[in-house]
Parts: sequence; C-alpha cells; structure tokens
Amino acid sequence: MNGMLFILQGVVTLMLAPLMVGLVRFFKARFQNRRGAVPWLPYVSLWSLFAKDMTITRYSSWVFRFVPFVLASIALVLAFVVPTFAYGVVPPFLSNLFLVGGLFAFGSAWLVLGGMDTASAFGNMGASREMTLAALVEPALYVSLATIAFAAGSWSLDGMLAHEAGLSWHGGALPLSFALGALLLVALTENARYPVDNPATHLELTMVHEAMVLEYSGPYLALLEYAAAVKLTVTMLFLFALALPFGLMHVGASPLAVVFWYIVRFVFASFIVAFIESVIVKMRFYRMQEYLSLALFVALAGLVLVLMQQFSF
Amino acid sequence: MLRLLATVLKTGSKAEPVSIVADEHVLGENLRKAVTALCGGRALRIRHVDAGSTNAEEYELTALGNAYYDADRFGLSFVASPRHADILTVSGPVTRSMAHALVAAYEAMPEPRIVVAVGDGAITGGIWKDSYAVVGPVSSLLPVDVEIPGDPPSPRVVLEGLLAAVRSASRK
Amino acid sequence: MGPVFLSGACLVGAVLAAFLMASRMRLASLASLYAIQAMLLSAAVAFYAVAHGDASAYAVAGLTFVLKALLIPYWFVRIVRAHGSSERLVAYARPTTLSFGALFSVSFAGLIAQELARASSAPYVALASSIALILIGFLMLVSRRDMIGLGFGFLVVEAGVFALGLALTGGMPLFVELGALFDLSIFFVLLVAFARRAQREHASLATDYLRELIG
Amino acid sequence: MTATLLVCASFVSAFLPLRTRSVRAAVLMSLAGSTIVLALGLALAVPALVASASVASGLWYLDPLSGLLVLLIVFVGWTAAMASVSYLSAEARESVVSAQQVRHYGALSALFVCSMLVVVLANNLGLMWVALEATTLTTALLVAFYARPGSLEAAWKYLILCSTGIVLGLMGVMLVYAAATSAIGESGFAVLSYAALLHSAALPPALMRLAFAFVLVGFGTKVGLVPMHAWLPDAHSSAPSPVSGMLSGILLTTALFAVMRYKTLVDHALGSAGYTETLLLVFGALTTLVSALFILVQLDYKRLLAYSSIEHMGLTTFALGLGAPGAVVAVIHLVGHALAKPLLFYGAGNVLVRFKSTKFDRVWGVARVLPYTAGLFVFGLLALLAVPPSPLFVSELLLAAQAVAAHAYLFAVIAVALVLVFAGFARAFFPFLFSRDEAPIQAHELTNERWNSAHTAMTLHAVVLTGFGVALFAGYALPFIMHIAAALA
Amino acid sequence: MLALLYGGAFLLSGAAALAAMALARSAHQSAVTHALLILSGLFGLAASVGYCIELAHGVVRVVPVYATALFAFFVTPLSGFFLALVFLGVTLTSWYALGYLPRYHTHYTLPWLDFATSLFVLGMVGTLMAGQPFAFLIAWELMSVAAYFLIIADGSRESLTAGFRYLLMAQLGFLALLVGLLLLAGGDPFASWAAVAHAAAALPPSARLGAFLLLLVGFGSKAGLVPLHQWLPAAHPQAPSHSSALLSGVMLKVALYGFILSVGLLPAVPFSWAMLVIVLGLASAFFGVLHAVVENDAKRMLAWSSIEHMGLLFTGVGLLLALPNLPVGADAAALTAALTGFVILHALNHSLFKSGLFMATGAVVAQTHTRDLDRLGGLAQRWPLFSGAFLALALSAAALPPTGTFFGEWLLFQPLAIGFRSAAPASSLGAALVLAVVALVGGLAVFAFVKLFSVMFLGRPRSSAAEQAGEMPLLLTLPPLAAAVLVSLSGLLLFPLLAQPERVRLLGLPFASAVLPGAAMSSWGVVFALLGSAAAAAAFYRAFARRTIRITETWDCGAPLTARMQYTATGFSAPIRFFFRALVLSKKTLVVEPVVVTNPWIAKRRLSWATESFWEAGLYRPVGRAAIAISASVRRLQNGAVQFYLALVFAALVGVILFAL
Repeated sequence: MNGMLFILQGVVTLMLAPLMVGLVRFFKARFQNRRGAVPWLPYVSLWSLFAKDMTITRYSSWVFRFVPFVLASIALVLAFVVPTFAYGVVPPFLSNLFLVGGLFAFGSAWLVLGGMDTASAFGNMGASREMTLAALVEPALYVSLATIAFAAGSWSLDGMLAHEAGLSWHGGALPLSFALGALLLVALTENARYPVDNPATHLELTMVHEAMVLEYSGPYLALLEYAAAVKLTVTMLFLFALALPFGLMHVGASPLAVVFWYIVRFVFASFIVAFIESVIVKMRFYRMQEYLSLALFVALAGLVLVLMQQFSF
Repeated sequence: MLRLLATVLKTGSKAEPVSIVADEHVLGENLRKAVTALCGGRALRIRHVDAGSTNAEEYELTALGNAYYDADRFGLSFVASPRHADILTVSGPVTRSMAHALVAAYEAMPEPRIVVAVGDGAITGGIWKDSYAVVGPVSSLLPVDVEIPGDPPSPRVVLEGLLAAVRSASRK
Repeated sequence: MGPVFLSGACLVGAVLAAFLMASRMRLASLASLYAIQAMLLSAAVAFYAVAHGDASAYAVAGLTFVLKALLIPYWFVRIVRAHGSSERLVAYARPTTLSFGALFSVSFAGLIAQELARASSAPYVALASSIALILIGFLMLVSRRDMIGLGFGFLVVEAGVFALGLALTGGMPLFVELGALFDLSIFFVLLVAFARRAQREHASLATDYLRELIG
Repeated sequence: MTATLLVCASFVSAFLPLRTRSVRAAVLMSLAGSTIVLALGLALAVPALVASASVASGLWYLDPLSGLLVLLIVFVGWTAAMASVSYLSAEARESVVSAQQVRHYGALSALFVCSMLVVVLANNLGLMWVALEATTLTTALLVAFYARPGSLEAAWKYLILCSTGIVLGLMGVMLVYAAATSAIGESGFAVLSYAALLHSAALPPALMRLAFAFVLVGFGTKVGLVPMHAWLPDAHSSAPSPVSGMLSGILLTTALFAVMRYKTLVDHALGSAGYTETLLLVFGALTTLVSALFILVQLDYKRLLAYSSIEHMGLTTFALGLGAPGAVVAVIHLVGHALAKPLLFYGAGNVLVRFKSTKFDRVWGVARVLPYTAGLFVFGLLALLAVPPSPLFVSELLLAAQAVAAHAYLFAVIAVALVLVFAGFARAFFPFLFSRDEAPIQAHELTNERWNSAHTAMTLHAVVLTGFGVALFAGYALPFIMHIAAALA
Repeated sequence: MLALLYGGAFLLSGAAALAAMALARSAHQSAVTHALLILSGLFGLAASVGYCIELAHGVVRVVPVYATALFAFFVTPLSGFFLALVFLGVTLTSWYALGYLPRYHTHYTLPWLDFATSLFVLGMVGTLMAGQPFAFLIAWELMSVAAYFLIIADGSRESLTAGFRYLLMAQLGFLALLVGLLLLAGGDPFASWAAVAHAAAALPPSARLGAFLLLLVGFGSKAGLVPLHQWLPAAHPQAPSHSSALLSGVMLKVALYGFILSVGLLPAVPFSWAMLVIVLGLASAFFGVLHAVVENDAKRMLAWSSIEHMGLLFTGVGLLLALPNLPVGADAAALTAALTGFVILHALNHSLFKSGLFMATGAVVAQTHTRDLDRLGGLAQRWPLFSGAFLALALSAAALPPTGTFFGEWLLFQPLAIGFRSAAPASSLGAALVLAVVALVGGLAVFAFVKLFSVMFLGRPRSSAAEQAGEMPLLLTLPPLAAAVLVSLSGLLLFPLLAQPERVRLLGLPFASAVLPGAAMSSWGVVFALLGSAAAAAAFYRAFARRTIRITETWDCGAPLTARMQYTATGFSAPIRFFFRALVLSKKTLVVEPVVVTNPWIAKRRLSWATESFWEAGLYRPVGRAAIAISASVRRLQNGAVQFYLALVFAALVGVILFAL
C-alpha cells in the first residue's frame, strides 16, 4: 500500500507539474486583465520542444549536455521524495530535509555549470547570480525547515507533514506561520520567481534563471523547463500541504476528501504565486542580501516562536 | 502593492469579448490548428529581430501582447533566445550593422524554423532600398517563408501572416 | 706622616692629576698629567710597600713607574707626533662641563667609598681615590671623541682599578700584576698601531670616522 | 703534565707558520700545528671527561667541564685552521692578503688558541684573567686583518670595549682576592687557586657578591651579554671568517666558562645560588630579546650570525640561571652552538669569497652557485634554529621544561625572542640561499663548485653535531652531560 | 606483524630521504625516491587495513613500533586512522609525482625537494606515532621545517615570502605547543601520554586553561584556524602540486590529530572552552570559504577551502567537546557517534578530495602554465576524462549529495539540528545559529567550487596559454581520478558503518542507512535514486526526443563574441564580494595617464584590483609593522659610537652593583 502510494504520489506530481506552470500563467494573465493561454499549454509546449532539433554552441563541452539529464533526474527524485498529498509513504532515509536541500543545491550547481559552459556573457551572468542566490539562501532554507522539523520532532519531510496533519489549526500551522513564511520566501528564491527573478523577462540584464538556459534548445530545453516545473510544483505543494494540512492521504482517509483538498491546494498555490507576481515588483539583484537575510530572520523568529510554544513560557 | 491590487480588481477584464474580435479569434484558431497539424502539437515561440526598422513594426508586435489582442491565448509567445524559438520575425531593411546579428539569430534556431519578414522594409528594403547602409531585404540574407506587408502591418495582419507562415511550413 | 698617610696622599694627588686630565685638550698636557699620575701611583705603591714590608710591591712599584710613568707617555707622544696627527684633542663637551663632570665623579666616589669603607677594612681615602679614578676614567671614555683621549681614559680606569686593588688588598700577587702590566703594554702597542692606521686611513684620530658599523 | 705540554705545544705552534715561504706552506703549517694541538687536546680531555674527580696540579685544574672546553677549543681551532687553508688561499690568489699577513694570521690564531686553553685550564683565577685579556689582544689584530674600512673600526672598538670589560673583571678578581685573603688570612699567588677556593672556608659574602657583579659585567662584555655586546657584531663581521668562527664558537664559550667558574665560587660562598641566578636570568633574557630584535632587521649576514651568537649566549646564560638542571641545558647548548656557529661562519667565508659582499641584498641564490656550501649551510642553519636532530633542540626543549613553570614571565620573553630570531633568520637567510628571482645568474657563474677544505671542516662539524644530537635523542649522551654539568653545581 | 609493517613504512620514508641524497646526481633519483615513498605508503596502508580488521574483531590494542630509553613510537586506534590518511595521501601523491616532477626537473632542484618530501612524510608519520611530548615535538618540528622547503621549492620571491610567513607561524605554533604540552606534563617532556594525562588532572584550572589555549594556538596555527590562518593560503599553493596536496590534504589532519590527542589529555573540557573551539571553527570555515569564493588563484583558492574544511572539522570536535555539557539526554550516544563519524569521514574525505584537487590543478598548471583562473577556461572539451575527475572532486569539495562528502557533512548537520531538540532554549537558538552559519558555509562552498570548475574548464579559453594546452597525460589523470573514486566510495562504504546503522528496505531492496533520532540517511539509497532517475530521464530522452544536433556559434544578440567577453572568475564572484564587502576588502586602483596634455579626457586608464583579508589589514600588518618598528628603534642602540657603548657598559655595571649591594 505504502509502496503504491509512494509511486502514485511521485507520478501525480510528475504528471501535474506543467499544469502548475500553466495555471500560474493563467492566473497572471487574469491579473493582467487578459484571457491568457489555456493552463495546459505547457504540455503542448514541452512536447513540441521535444520534437525539435537542437543547436548547441561550439564552445560547450560534455558538461553542457549532461546538465539537462542531471536536472531532470533531480526533479524526478524530488517528485518522489517530497510528500505532496500523502504522508508516511516515503522511505525516511530519502526524505531527509538536508537531502532535499542538498539536491536543490546540486541542481543549482549543475544549472550554473550549464550557464557557464556557453561562453556567453548572458549565461555567465545568470550563472553568477543564480549561484549567489543558491549560496545565500541556504541558511534561511535550513533554519526554516529545521524549525518545522524541531516542532515535528522529525527530520524527514514526511514526518513534518505527518506532524502537521495530526494537529489542529491553532496548534500546528499557527506557531509555524513564521517558519512557513520564511519557507515561502526561500521557495520563491529557489524557483526563480518574483521578487528574486522574473520568469517572463526578455531583458537579459534582469535575468537569472532564464539567462542560463538561453543556449539550450529542443529536447534539452524541454528537460530543463520540465525540471523547473517539477521543482516549483513540489516546493509549492509541500509548502501548502504544511500550511493547509487537510485531507492528506493516510490509512483510512477518504479518497474524495484527498482529491478535493489536493485540488484546492494545487490551485491555491498557483494562485498565490501568480498573485505575488502580480502585485509586487522584482527587486534589484544587489538588494537580494536584504531579502535573504529577511528570510533568515523570519526563520529565526519562527524558531523562537516554536521554542516558546515547546518550552511553554 | 495594495493599491495596485485594488486597481486590478476595479478595472476588471478589459479583453474584448471574443465575439467582438471574432475574426481575430477565428484566425488564431486556424493558426493553432495548423500548428497542431504541423508536428502533432506545439505552441509557437517567436523570436523577433529588429534589423533596422523605424520601430513602427515593433509597436505593432508589442500590441500583440496587450489585453486586446492577447496573442498568448493562441499559444503564441515571444521568447528571449532564438534557440527557444520556432519563428523568427524580422522587421526593417537589414542594415549593415544588423546583418551579422540577424544571421547569427537564424543560425542559432533549431529546425524546423520559420522566417517571417514583417513590414515593407523587411520585404523590399522600403524607402531605404539601395542605401549604402542597407544590405538589402531580409530575403537577401535568409530564406524568407512568409512576408507580411504593410508599413507597419497592424497586429491583425501580423496574426494573419503568421497563419500563412505555418501553412507554408506544413506544405514543405 | 707615616707611609700609609703618604700613600694615601699620593693617591689623592693621582686623582687630582686625573681630574685635570678630564678637561685637558692637548696631547702633551694629557701625557704629562698621566705621567705624573702614574708616578704618584707608583709612589703610593712604594709607600705601601714601606708600610707593609712587602717585597713584591717594590717590584710592582718599580715596574709601574717605568712602564706607565716613563714609557707609555713618552712613546705615546712620540709616535703620535711621528705620524703627524693633530695634537689638539676633541670631546663631546666643553672643558668646563668636563671639569664639572669630573668634580661630580669625585664627589660621587666619595659617597660610594663611604658605603664601601663600612663593609671592608680598607682605608676610606684610598677607596675614594681609586673609585674617583675609575669614574673619571669612565667619564673620559664616554666624553672623548678621539682615539688618544679614549686611550688615556682607559689608562685612567686601569690606574683606578690598580689603585683599588692596592686599597683593598695591598695589591695583587706579583704574578698577576706582571701579567696585567704585560697585557697593558700589549694593549698600548695595539692602540698605537690602530692609531697609526687610523691616521693613515682617515688623516685623523677622531672617532667620528669610526662610526661606520652600525645596526 | 699533559696540560703543560698542550699549552706549550699550542704556543710553539704559533711559530710554525712564521718560517714558511709561501702562503700554501704557511696555512698548511698552521694546520699541522693545530693537528698536533688537537691530538694533545684529545689525549688530555678525553680522560678528563670521563674522570670521576677533578684534577688540580699546580697551574692547571682539570674537571670534566674544562675537559669539554679543551675539546671544543682544539677541535674548532683545528677546523678553523682547515677552513683557513681554502679561505686564505683564495684571498691570497686574489691578492687581498699578502703572504706576510698569512703568516701572522697563522701565528696569531695559534696564540689565540693557546690563550683560550690557558683560560680553561688555569687553576689560578689571576692567570685565567691574564689569559682572557690575552685572547682579546691576540684577536684584535686578526679582527683588523683586512685593509677594509670597517676592519680598523671593529678592531679598535673591540680593543677598547673588551679591555675595559676585562679591567672591570680584574676588579672582580681583586675582590675575590680580598675576600680570600681576609678569609684565609694569607696572601700571595696561591690564594687565587680555584681548587683551593672551592674548598676553602666561608668567603665573606658581601665581597663575593660585589666580585660577581664585576665579573659578570666585565667578563660578560667578552661573552657578549647585552648591553655590553656592542663590540661583538663589529668584530665578528670584520674578522676573516675562520676567525669569526673561532671567536663565536669558542671565545664566547670560554668567556662564559670563566663566568661559570666564578658563579660556582660565589654560590659556594653565599651558600645559595639565588643571587647569581637572578642576575644570570635577567641578563640572559635581556640579551636574548635584544639580540633577537637586532636579528629581525639585520642586513648583513656575518653580523646576523654574530647577533645570533649573542642570542645563544643569552640563552645559555639564562639556562645557567636555572640551577642544576639548567646547567645540563647550558652545557648542551654551549656544545651545540660551538659546533654549529663555526660551521656557518666557514660557510659564510665561502660565500664571501665568491660574492665579495656580506650584505644580504648583494647575495642571492647561493644554493645554485655554491651547492655544497649551501647544503652544509642549511644544515648548520637548521641546527642553530634548533631543528631536530640538532642538540640545540634538546637544550631548548629542556630549557623550556625548566623555565616554563619557574620563571613564566622571563620565559615568555625568551619565547618571543625565539620567534623573532626564527623570523629574522628565515627572512634573511632563505632568500639568500634559495632565491631565484633577484638577479639572473649567468651560466658561466654556475660553474660547479669544487670541494674545498672549508667544506671538509664544515662536514666535520656537521657530522659531530649530528652525532651529538642523535646521541642525545637516543638517550646515550644525557648521563654524560649530567656528569659534566655536575662540575657547575 | 603490524609493528613490522608500520615500522617498515616509517623506515621506508627515511630510506626515501637517504635515496634522495645518495642518488642526487642520478637521473633516476626522483623516481626511486617516490617509488620508495609509494612502497612506504602501501606498507602503511597494509598495516592500517590489518589494524582495522583487528579492531573490527574487537581487539583494541596499541601497536608498539619502536622504543628507546627516552621515547617510544606506537600506534593507537586514533593515530591509526590518521596514519591511514597519511599513507593514503603519500601513495597517491607520490604516484602523481612520478608523472609530475619530470616536467619540472629544471624548475625545482629535485634532490632537495624529494629529500624534504621524504623527511616531511617521516615527520608526519613520526608525529602520529609519537608516544611522548618529546618524540611528538621532535617529529612535529621535523614535519614543519621540511614543509618549509616544500613551500620554497621554486625559489621565487613569492614563495620565499610565503615560506617566511609559514615558518614564522610554524615556529610560533611550535613554541605554543611546546609550552602547552610541557605545562600539561608538569615540565617533564619524557612522560608518556598516560602520564601526561595523569599530571594534567592534578593541574590547577588556570594552568589547564593556559595549556588548552596554547595547544589551541599551536594546533590551530597549523590547521589554519582564524585568525592564525593567514599564512596558509599563501604558503600551500607555492609548493609543487604534489606537495601542496600533502600539505593541505594530509598535514592539516596531523594538526587535527594533535588537537584531538591533547584535548584527550585534559580531564574535562568546560563548556566555554568547547564554545571557543566551535566559534573559532565556524569563523575559520566562514572566512575560509568566503575567500575561496573571491580568490582567483586556483591553488590558493584550494588552500582557502582547506581552511574552511578544517574549520568545519574543528566545529565538529568542538561540538563533541560541548556535548557532555548539554542536556541532550538520551540522544547523547547517538549524537556522539554521529559527530565522531563526521570527524572521521570528513577528515578522510577532505584529505582525498583536497589531494585530488591539488594534483589535478597541478596538472592543469603544468599544461597551461598559469594558476590564474582569469586566464583559464575551455579545458573540458579537450580533456573530458580529466575534467570529469576534476568535476567529481569539485562536487565532493562542495559537499553535494551523491558524493561522500555530503554524507560526511550530513553527520554534522543532522546532529546540529537534533542537538536543539532537547536542549535548553538558549542553546537551541545557539545551535540554530551554528546551523545557519554552517549552511551558509555550505552554500558558499558550492559557489566556490562551481566557480573553480566552471571558470577553469568551461566556456572558451581565456588566454592563449589555455588555448594551446596539450594532451593531458594519463599519469597525471589517474591519481586525481583515483582520489575521486575513493571519495565517492567513502560515502557508499564507510558512511553506512558510522552513526547507528540499520537496514531498511526500499522496493524490496535492502539499504544500509545511518539512523539518528528522527532522521535517517542512506548513501546507497540516494545514489541509486539519482542514478535511477538519471537512467529514466535518459531513457525517456532516447525514446522520444529528436536527437539531431547542429553545432553553431554562441548566440549573443549579435555582435561577434570573443573569449574575453566571458565572465571571468573575478566577475563571477562579484556579487559575493559586494555582499561581504565589509569582510573582504577590495582595493581598486585606477591609474589615469593623459595621452595628450591639452585634453585630460584622452587618457590611458589602467585598473588594477585586489582583495585583501580583513585579518591581514587589521591584525597581521600592524603586528608586523610594530615588530619591525621596535626592532628598528632598538637597532639604534648600535649607533657606532664607542663612547656610547662604554656608557652602556658603565650603566650595566652600576645597575648590577646596585643590585649586588
């Protein structure tokens, strides 16, 4: 049963990942008072990329060609490892928070290698920025996750979710609100969304993530875009599963409720991302330090909050 | 932020109802069908190169993304790199300075690729034809699949042109 | 007016000579004062020998007289003149200042000797004069800025130590005194040799030319 | 008997080179003479080293410590004569020195050795003083050996300062004499016999305290204790290198030996060692620190080596202030220094002959131009910096072991000084040896260095040094050293 | 048997030194020396393996190697582990040297270098085997001084300056060690470690604190702890690369061993001391990695990263020391096991990947003749295998998931996180801060190594030197490759043995995993998951993608690109330099020389730029200047005036007489 659920969870995530991207775009279009493309356009788009030829710069090496596969495989692992609607199914040794953090960093590192292997200043610039963000986001990432883990008493993402599921609204999510807030800030950074990066920009000077993939084309580009979509999906779904721990799949849960709440979270997560991107502006890159230290401080405040609850001052 | 949000909510959807721009809508549908027929389903990604235009064409192309024309809903999107693109739109007569950039962008595009010359300048060289600063029309450098005449062509004409482009591509 | 008193008187006389030496700026005058001082010292030894009936002290007195009162001043002047060195000496301070310095040395020596006399059985005058000689010698060593002046300064210190030995123990054993005199004469020979070389190299005996080696 | 023979032989050997015709003959004659002295010295000293009791016979007094000193003197005298063979030949070849000068050099060196032997063997303190002054006089001319501008100045300062110091030492001798006559009640030469004084009844403490003060300052001048050290760098840097080796390696040791003798007497008279040890500790620490500061900013390699001698004398003096265990340290340190420093000076001689300058900024990349010299030089340098297997490592380790608890603050001074010395040496000598950047060395300058007698002398030093060090590390030499150091207690 | 093997290893390194001297004039000198060193390493490894087998069978014993009247050499389980590191490092680097040194036979004086290398190895082995402070100090000093000759091997001015700094710090550290150990031992350098521990127990607390601080300074200065680290990045890179590998990869571990050993001699470590170690460790890790990020010299960047890793190791040791003082309750045993596992695994991993990286960088330098990252690039296309090995090593150094280092560091991260579960609120918050710093260090380490690899190997060559690099010989590729393989294996093979292992089943497959309270990790599981996903992605790609590839120029909006338009290492790290500009002082100098007198705008402008460490400007330079200034003023004592000297003598006399009276 657990094994089935484990596989089901991963497969569902993998299936729905492009939809999340499409939904975000859809909501953004609506915020811009446009009709926007259909939410499943990313599927079409990915497929058409897969069916195209590729052009590769002559200055790139084997590393450039490895990058899409590495990122895709990381996305695959993340899809299975990060719980999105069921808990208690992922093997504990795979859902360790440090492993997830490590995989994020690993992915960033490879993406940066890909950006650096283009011999183009665009890719290089994106690489430098991406690397900076990936490095500086680590403290906030770990402290906020560790805060949740501390409250849950478990260092697996699975365990955190299980803990949340077992708690009431005020006993669970509320004390963790700061930690979740920090995690949201981290998630936006990790997924290259506003206010850190503009995923829809055409201006190279403001690019972070996009600049690194400028040189990729065809199936490689598809793999990269897909990997990015999976990453966005798992982080957002996990975050909102923590924040809205209702209808999580476990033994005895009603499948209808699970599906209902899953859809709610999915749509809500997309909406929130689109909402944030519609109402705030991108920050200057050289002010990222403020943003990331804010994330760290929020995470630390979250820890204090949880400590206060735990030691019941 | 809140003010912005309020504005957004107050304004509501400004996109013209489909019925009003029915012909555009129909045209877009045709295009999408053609594209679907081409490779079994794709969203079209466009890379635009301004090879020396007066920027009139650019204004019109920009209008494709606004709430009125909203080309996004037809699966058309502009992208940041020719390597991501299916269609290369070129405007203006190709100046000597931009010739290399234009060819480089074309070179970087993976097959299948479509070149669209947007505007009279791109098609014939327009009033700058035979100028010492101009190499010539786009066709002198690249195999142009579709020409969208007009100076500048309106967004609607551009959409029609793109449809023709895809049709020509599917005939190949 | 026993020999002990005379011996003391001679020592005081030697101090006086040394006091004058401290401010003299001419070679001849220094040499003759040194000769007088050495004469007085050997007389002091001689009187001591009379007082204590010490046979070896006679020999010391005699040798001291010959070497220090006659040979050294004579050769010093002679050789320096033979090289054509300047007989006009130089110092860091003016003669009056030097005199005051010497005066201070003498009074200080008196004070120290008072302390010392309490600790040992040696006569106060002898102690005071020998310490005064040493101090004046040091004053000369520190204040003179030519090789001749320094040489005489050393000789005065040496005389002071010699006198102190006399005051404390009635002189060292003969063998040691002989050795000391032998060493002194060699020292003198070397001094003169170096002076000659300095004259040849720098055409001057001033120590200002001997300040190259620093740090 | 052997002692008399040894002193006479060393005296007579002074005349050997005087009769020769050529430079080569003169230096070889000196070497022959010093070889004889070496043989006699070994015959005298080796039994003395292992003897259980000291031997006082007439003029001479021989205990394990003086035996050790004799051994060092004849050995270094011999290697110096050996190093002189190549050094003076090279100098003569370039007409820097004349044959006459070489003959005088041989004679004076022999007399120098002779006077040092007398110092360490003398039973009579008066004789010891006379001989110590004689060391100054014999070497003053050697310091003034060259017709270079600095030579005269150095010799002159050496003469004046050391003579003044020795005269102050004479006052110390006098005070001891006064103390002895007042205690024993008789006067005369025999009263100053060390052996007798050592066993005599209580000497008056007040006079002995004063005597030690004079001896320390007076002989300390000769040892090179700060602030009486000023002559030392000048003299060491101006003298011919083998002579510098002797001055540094054994003359300072000999002078310190004299201080040690007085310390024993004074401690004996005072009944405790507190007084002398305090003085020695303070002078030792001060000397080490000040010389270390000088070493840090030194620009001239022979002067740097000279300051290092001061530093080592300071360390030894400090060790002597640490009581009986300190004596062991001092003995090891003296031997180590007496073996290492001449090695370096001989090497410096080779460098000087080749590069014609004693300034660091004119000498680079010795290792490439003079590989043998550089190899041996590095060895000596590391030995001097107390890198294992140098005996100095053991002595400094034991010094720390003794001092760290008992005199923490003074030891802190020593520790700072040791770091500064290391810094100074490293900063100056390693570029000197290994630098490749400074001036491109022409191909013709890289002609292979030939093995010469200075190398042999250095090798001998290195071998003895290593042997001694290894013996110490393996634990064989320590009982032996303790036996020698017992003479100091 | 073990004693013979260990002794054989010891003697063989000595024999290598003798061979280097004896064969100085032979053409085969270097090969023979390094062959002997390899043999020594293999002997030692054989002994280590034997020892491990014994330990695995529960036989814990001390292996006596050699003893004299004054001291003894023996191997304990602790030193056995570090010995294994040494022998591993020696084997790898000497193997590499066989291919590396012949290229440099005119550049270095090989007999000298090999002699110093052998003595260096001898010193390290001796240090680890020493049974008393006496033997320890001898071997330590031998090691330190021999290392100096490795650093100055090329005789350049830069090397000599770096060597000077090194030697100075080494001597300072040595003195601190000497005094510290003597304090602990009660002044007896010949006491055995057990006796020293006994004597230390009887010391008053103040003396114990003094000894602890001195030992921290002594070992910390060798290990490159802030603020005693400044010599390290200057010195390590100057050595020939195989020696840099030994210095950075192995010697630093000897310092760690010394610290662990000497802390073990103390009866108990108060919490505040442990905090000091943690803070110093974290500061080192942070400053080390920060400078590694902004450094542009490939080898120096590796040296900075060594500081970082030593800082992490010391943090681990500090946490171990702090644990007994924390109310961690039932978790104590698990946490101790995990942190111990971290120290062991990370020490091993660091020595492997750092040796490997130094060797690999040395190979790159040998081909391109530059260490300046701003002049490298484009090498991955030319040397795919080599660059693969380098990338594996770099990812290991960045502690990213599938590498052994990640699993090692997990054993630090995870206990840190767990540590604040049962502790008091204050220490929980403290642990969170430590975690934040360690995380930041981890992130920056990724930055540093991604930068290193990408600027060195990716894109286009940034100079003709890099462009004209020849074939990479196999002899230079294999040793780093071996290191890369070993560091990967360490995660797979060693990690499951550490912490509290248990077997878990995933999809029917058994996985050995390390388990801590509330957390688990399996290296096999992670590796399989990643490999499996990669296989799936590749299979998907093969099945569905159109794989027609056309090679084009890089697209850049138009203008023809040159290699100089790429980001340099300097540019790549610019954001970090900006964000940390208070700690990494950047100095830009713009020199403007007008070309025409009449028009100031027509000018030649030259911009030079350098970074400087905060400590360099704030600590080292003032101290150095003060020392020189004091010396210079004391030097005026020797003013050449004999009169003044005489006055000094007189003053001394007066002083002594006053004391005497």
